[in-house]
Amino acid sequence: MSDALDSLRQEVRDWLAVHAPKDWRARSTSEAAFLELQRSWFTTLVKGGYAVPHWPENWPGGGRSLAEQKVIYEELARADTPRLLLSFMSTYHAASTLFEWGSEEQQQRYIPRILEGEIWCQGFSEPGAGSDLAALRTRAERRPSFSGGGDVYVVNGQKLWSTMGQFADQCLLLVRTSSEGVKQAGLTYLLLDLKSPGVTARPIHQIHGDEEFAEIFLDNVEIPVANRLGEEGQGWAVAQSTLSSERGLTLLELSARMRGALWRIGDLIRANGRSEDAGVLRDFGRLASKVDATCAVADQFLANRIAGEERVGDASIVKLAYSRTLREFTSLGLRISGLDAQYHAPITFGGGMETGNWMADFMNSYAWTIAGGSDEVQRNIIAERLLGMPREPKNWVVKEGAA
Amino acid sequence: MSDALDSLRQEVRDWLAVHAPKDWRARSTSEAAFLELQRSWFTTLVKGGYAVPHWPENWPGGGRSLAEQKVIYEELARADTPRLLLSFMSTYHAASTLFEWGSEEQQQRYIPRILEGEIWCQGFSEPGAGSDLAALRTRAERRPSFSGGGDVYVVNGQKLWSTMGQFADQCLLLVRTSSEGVKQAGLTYLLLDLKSPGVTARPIHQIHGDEEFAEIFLDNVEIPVANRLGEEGQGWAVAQSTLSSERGLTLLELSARMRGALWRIGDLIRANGRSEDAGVLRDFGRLASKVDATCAVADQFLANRIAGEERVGDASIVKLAYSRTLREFTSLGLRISGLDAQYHAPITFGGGMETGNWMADFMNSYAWTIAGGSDEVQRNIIAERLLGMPREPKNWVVKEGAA
Amino acid sequence: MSMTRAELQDAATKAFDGDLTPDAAHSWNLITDMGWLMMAVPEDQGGLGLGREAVGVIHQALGRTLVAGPAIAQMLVIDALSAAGGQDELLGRAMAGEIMSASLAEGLRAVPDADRASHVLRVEAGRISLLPVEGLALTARATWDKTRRLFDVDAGDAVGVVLAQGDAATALADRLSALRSVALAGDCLGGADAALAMTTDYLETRRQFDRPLALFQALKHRVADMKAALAAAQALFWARTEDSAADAVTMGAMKAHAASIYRLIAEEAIQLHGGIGLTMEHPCHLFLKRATLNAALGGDGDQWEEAAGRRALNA
Amino acid sequence: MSMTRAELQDAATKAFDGDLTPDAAHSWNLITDMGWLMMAVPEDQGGLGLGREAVGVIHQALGRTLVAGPAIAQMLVIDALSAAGGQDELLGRAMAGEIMSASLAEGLRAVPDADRASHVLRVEAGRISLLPVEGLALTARATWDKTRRLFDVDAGDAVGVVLAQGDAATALADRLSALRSVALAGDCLGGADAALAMTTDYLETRRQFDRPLALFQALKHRVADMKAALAAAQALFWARTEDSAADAVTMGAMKAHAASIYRLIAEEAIQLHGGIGLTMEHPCHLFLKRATLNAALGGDGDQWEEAAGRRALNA
Repeated sequence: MSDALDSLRQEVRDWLAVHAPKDWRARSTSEAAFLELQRSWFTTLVKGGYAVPHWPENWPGGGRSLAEQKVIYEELARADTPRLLLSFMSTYHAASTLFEWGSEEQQQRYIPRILEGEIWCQGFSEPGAGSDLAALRTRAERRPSFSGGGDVYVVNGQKLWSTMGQFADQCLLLVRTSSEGVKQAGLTYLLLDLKSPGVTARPIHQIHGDEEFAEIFLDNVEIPVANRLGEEGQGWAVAQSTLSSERGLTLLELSARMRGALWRIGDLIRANGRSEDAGVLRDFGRLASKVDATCAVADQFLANRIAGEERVGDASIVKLAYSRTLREFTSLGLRISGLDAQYHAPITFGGGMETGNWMADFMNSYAWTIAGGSDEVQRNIIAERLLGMPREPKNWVVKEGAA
Repeated sequence: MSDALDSLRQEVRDWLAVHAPKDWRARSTSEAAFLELQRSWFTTLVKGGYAVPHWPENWPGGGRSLAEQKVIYEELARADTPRLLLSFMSTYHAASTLFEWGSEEQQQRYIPRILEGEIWCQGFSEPGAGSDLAALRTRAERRPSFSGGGDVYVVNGQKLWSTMGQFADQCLLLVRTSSEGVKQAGLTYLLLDLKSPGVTARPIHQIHGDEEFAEIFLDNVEIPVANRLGEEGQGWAVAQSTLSSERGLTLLELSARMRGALWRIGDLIRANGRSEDAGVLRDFGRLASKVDATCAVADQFLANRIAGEERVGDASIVKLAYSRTLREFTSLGLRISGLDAQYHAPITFGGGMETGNWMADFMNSYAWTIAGGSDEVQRNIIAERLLGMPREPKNWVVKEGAA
Repeated sequence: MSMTRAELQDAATKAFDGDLTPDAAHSWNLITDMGWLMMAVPEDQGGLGLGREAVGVIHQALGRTLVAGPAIAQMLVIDALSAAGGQDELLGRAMAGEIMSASLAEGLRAVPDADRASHVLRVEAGRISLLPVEGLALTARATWDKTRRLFDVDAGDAVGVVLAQGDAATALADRLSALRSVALAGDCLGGADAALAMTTDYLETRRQFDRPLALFQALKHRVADMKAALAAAQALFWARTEDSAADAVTMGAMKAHAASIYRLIAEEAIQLHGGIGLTMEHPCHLFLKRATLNAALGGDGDQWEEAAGRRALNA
Repeated sequence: MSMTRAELQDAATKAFDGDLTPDAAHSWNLITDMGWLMMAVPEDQGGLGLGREAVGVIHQALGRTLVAGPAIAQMLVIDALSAAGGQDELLGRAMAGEIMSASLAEGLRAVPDADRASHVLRVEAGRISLLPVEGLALTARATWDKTRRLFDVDAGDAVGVVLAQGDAATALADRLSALRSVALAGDCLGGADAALAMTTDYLETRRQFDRPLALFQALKHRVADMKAALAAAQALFWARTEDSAADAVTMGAMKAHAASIYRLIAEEAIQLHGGIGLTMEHPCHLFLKRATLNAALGGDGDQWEEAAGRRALNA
């Protein structure tokens, strides 16, 4: 590790010693407290210059190399600071899509407001289009605005799994403007102000009690054509920027946090008098190895990315390794904790994946095996893109008149 | 259980007390000894009237109900008699196919010789057609016999995985007589005398040292048309009889034998000082439950069959349950026995699936997850036939000019 | 009783063939009206004398639609009263539906619907007794599984009606443990069956990439594994319920097996449903929560598998 | 040493890029000619000073083509001589390829190629010594894995050259255990990588039901799981070999992890090859046999996972 990185690490560590919130888990027992914590911690990070190290250097707080970003993330994890859940979509997905596709004017309008705390969410998934994004059906039709100004798109449809959508101000919206030709070619990418008339956001009640996601209903919502990213019909390409805007750092951080939480299972083993149970010790030891391997593969992934050696499919390996290991982690906790875990306890909002509320953690672990590209989709990508196994042609058809 | 079955059970038990071979495992250390044991035990069973209880009642030793057969099998397993491996294809596959498709003359020619010890094998699989039997390529062309008599089929090709093929006298042979139309319609079923010129049978060396299977090479082999079962082009239908000739009793017996062999793992645990290892005890207990469940599902399957309530796919469940459990059984033995299992020890020929030669047993367990319809094929059958999930159309094609 | 089992299964399935999680009070009335509480009680005590197999049928039916209520605990009390003998009056009231509850765990923890019960069963080393609930301290313990209402009961040194003492109490406790395992395992297998059916239905209906999910072989194979595991667990269940010699360890191991299959299927159900399976709007989670609670009640897998392993070692 | 690792990997792969199970004598000459035996020895002792990471590279290469011979044991002897110091003459002979062997298990069991060795390393509580083989009783122990030739050695009370005693012996034994785990784990991951590649090749070539097996999604998903598990195990392997603080338990747990992945992949390779994978004609079984032997050598998973769990508990 270079001297420059070492001194950055020390600088971040010193800063965190002063500014990192303390005892936030204990306070984060309501949604309101969670939101307040998220906002204040983001503001603090912006002031400290650590909120958006991945932005280009012409924006305040940006210009850090991937190696520097990694140091900052590692120190944030080490200090067990709250993860930036509320602003995550804004600083990653919205920002990077705007940097790549936004006009100068669009960038100047939206980017500074992100640092001021404007929250973005993503409107891609739909009830009928989960893993198969190209099948989305939310319609946008262009017509002159009745209220003057330029043309508008009038949007009707429903979006699902919009992370933090109920708290967001703006939405990255993927819509269908044409049903002609291949499905991908009919998509267009819009920026939606969620305060527009006709928008309703409703939280989705998750099985462990959190409401991390929302569904968004769009009823004749008007979006000015000026708020389009890229050209009409270019939405699929723009969406790829959004989807690939964050690769590597989050899983590095989450893996490190999982390793940092192994003590919770150790405590549980002791508290349940299982310290001399050879089977439990072995399961714990095996889990610890898997956690370490997950950290190592996330680290390796990022190193490859820094070195410009990332291959398509590598990210899927990291995601799959993390999601499976998290499942095993929470499963072991659930098992050892026995009947205790079955009694309901209030969740810690935004508390991360390993809170020691074992049944809640266990259920929450499914979010990682399903959301953001399910394990099944990752397996397809690994097999087809990384190992080069043939794809099932999407347009296989049954021969006429055959069985 | 009825009185009649109880008294049959007592009768078989008494007979076995006198006639069952003793100490046969210790003697079965060479192929020659194995063959001798198989032949003498079969002859003894024929004399006792217990060799072919599943045959129709007009044949000696036949006419037993499924419930009676079950009693006989249970007692054979209980007395730990050698399984009838050498004559199995003859008394089940060959006989039942002949009963269903053979002419009176064919039956009178072949059936009595089975009781005299004539050995049959099956010539279905090929190097290019394992699970996909319809793809087989061994060719048979009909022409007049040069040596006089009626027409003959001249057969060229190669057959694989012929159980005990190197010891067999006759072969149930499935060949291609036409390449027109759907693949199944071009198949024809022949009875091949393995002493015919042009036949070479070569044992397949299995990874654990056994040679249970053979490959059979056919070089211009002439088979009289009189030795055809069914019509030309009807081979697929005849083959279905062969494939379904034995369903239920073998897995019932094998499951019972697996349960009967659990003591081997118990002994191993004690011998390795693991009797107080909670993890090992749990793994053993969990295995015992799975073994019991496998016995129960095999039993249930046969009960349904007796009651005429068997559904397509039920047999696949039993096979899958058995193959997975056998794998776990041998895996646990392999694990506990540690380095000891890695030292080579001579196998017991025909000793069954659980001989206590753990590495050999472990490798042999693969035969059950692959042969006789692999686990993957069973899963397809369960999903499609039993649960009614849609089949992938076999003739899906890629649309012209599409990606 | 295979004819009887089929008839009983038919009746039980028809009784609860509607929506999931039917109304608790309505369900309880149905259970008592159908005579299910007297099913396992010998005929000379006013019951139907159908034994543990009938208990299995009933709890599979209750598990299938996630019926709420204290049926498992009630059957334990009824079995204890029946086995103890000489308690015809209490037994009659319990069979008629007066709620008497019992722990589904150790001591007086995890007692279902204790607040609605007239009595609770107390199982201690060397003594089994039935305590009037009045005057006992109840603490509601909300579970993630909202189909169950569990209470911790502090009974102090209350004694109530002593049903068995000494060796008789030990034997009865073993018998009650076995019965509890049968009931919980039945609940598991009924639920697993329903969750599996729900999943295959979903896969056949839902389309992605222009074809039904049910056409994706990777998913089909997983469903086939679920089905095979369930079929084997069901077969084991019926074999055990028919086996009058099966004791607490044997039944406990069977229950652990059933619970592990239930959890496997409930987990796969959620995964195969994708995002919708993670929401409160879809019933997937109800099965998962009941599966994990069932696994923890009545002794968990670690406990029973170790006991079964020890027994197999000494067999 | 990431540049060096890449270079070394390249050279190692090229050296053994031919058929599986190359000739043992030829392989040994290649190993010595390439300087691999001196790779981890400090430069001031005549080595290349490349440490455990280099050991990892070498044994991955040897595992990939299932090379026979005593390389793992030889490196243990060389490391012991190097660490003990003052044995330059013996060390030089060992680095030059004179076979000196060591146990891959406990005591003097499982000593590779002892019949061709001049010395064997003896690791006892409180003493580590190098014994001339002449006069010792050797018992050949044939393994299922024919790529290894193991012997049990009965050394009676022979002492030979004492390399370490007391606390120094304890520390050296720990160091040797860690090194053995690195070498075995490297062998595992090299073999797993080769078995996986062989399997994907087979699936792409072999057709059933009118399409390549590689088009069946259920098989693709299993291959993807193999790949993901292997990638994580490889990453862990390199992280550990770079970590100079990793001791016997840490390396043992890593080795157990690597061995379990090797076995998983070798098992799946056989299953996905179908019948041909069960025959001696196809190399599948070579990987499976080496995988299971590697798992049993150098402490098995049960031992290391329990030790790792105990350590994590006390962390």
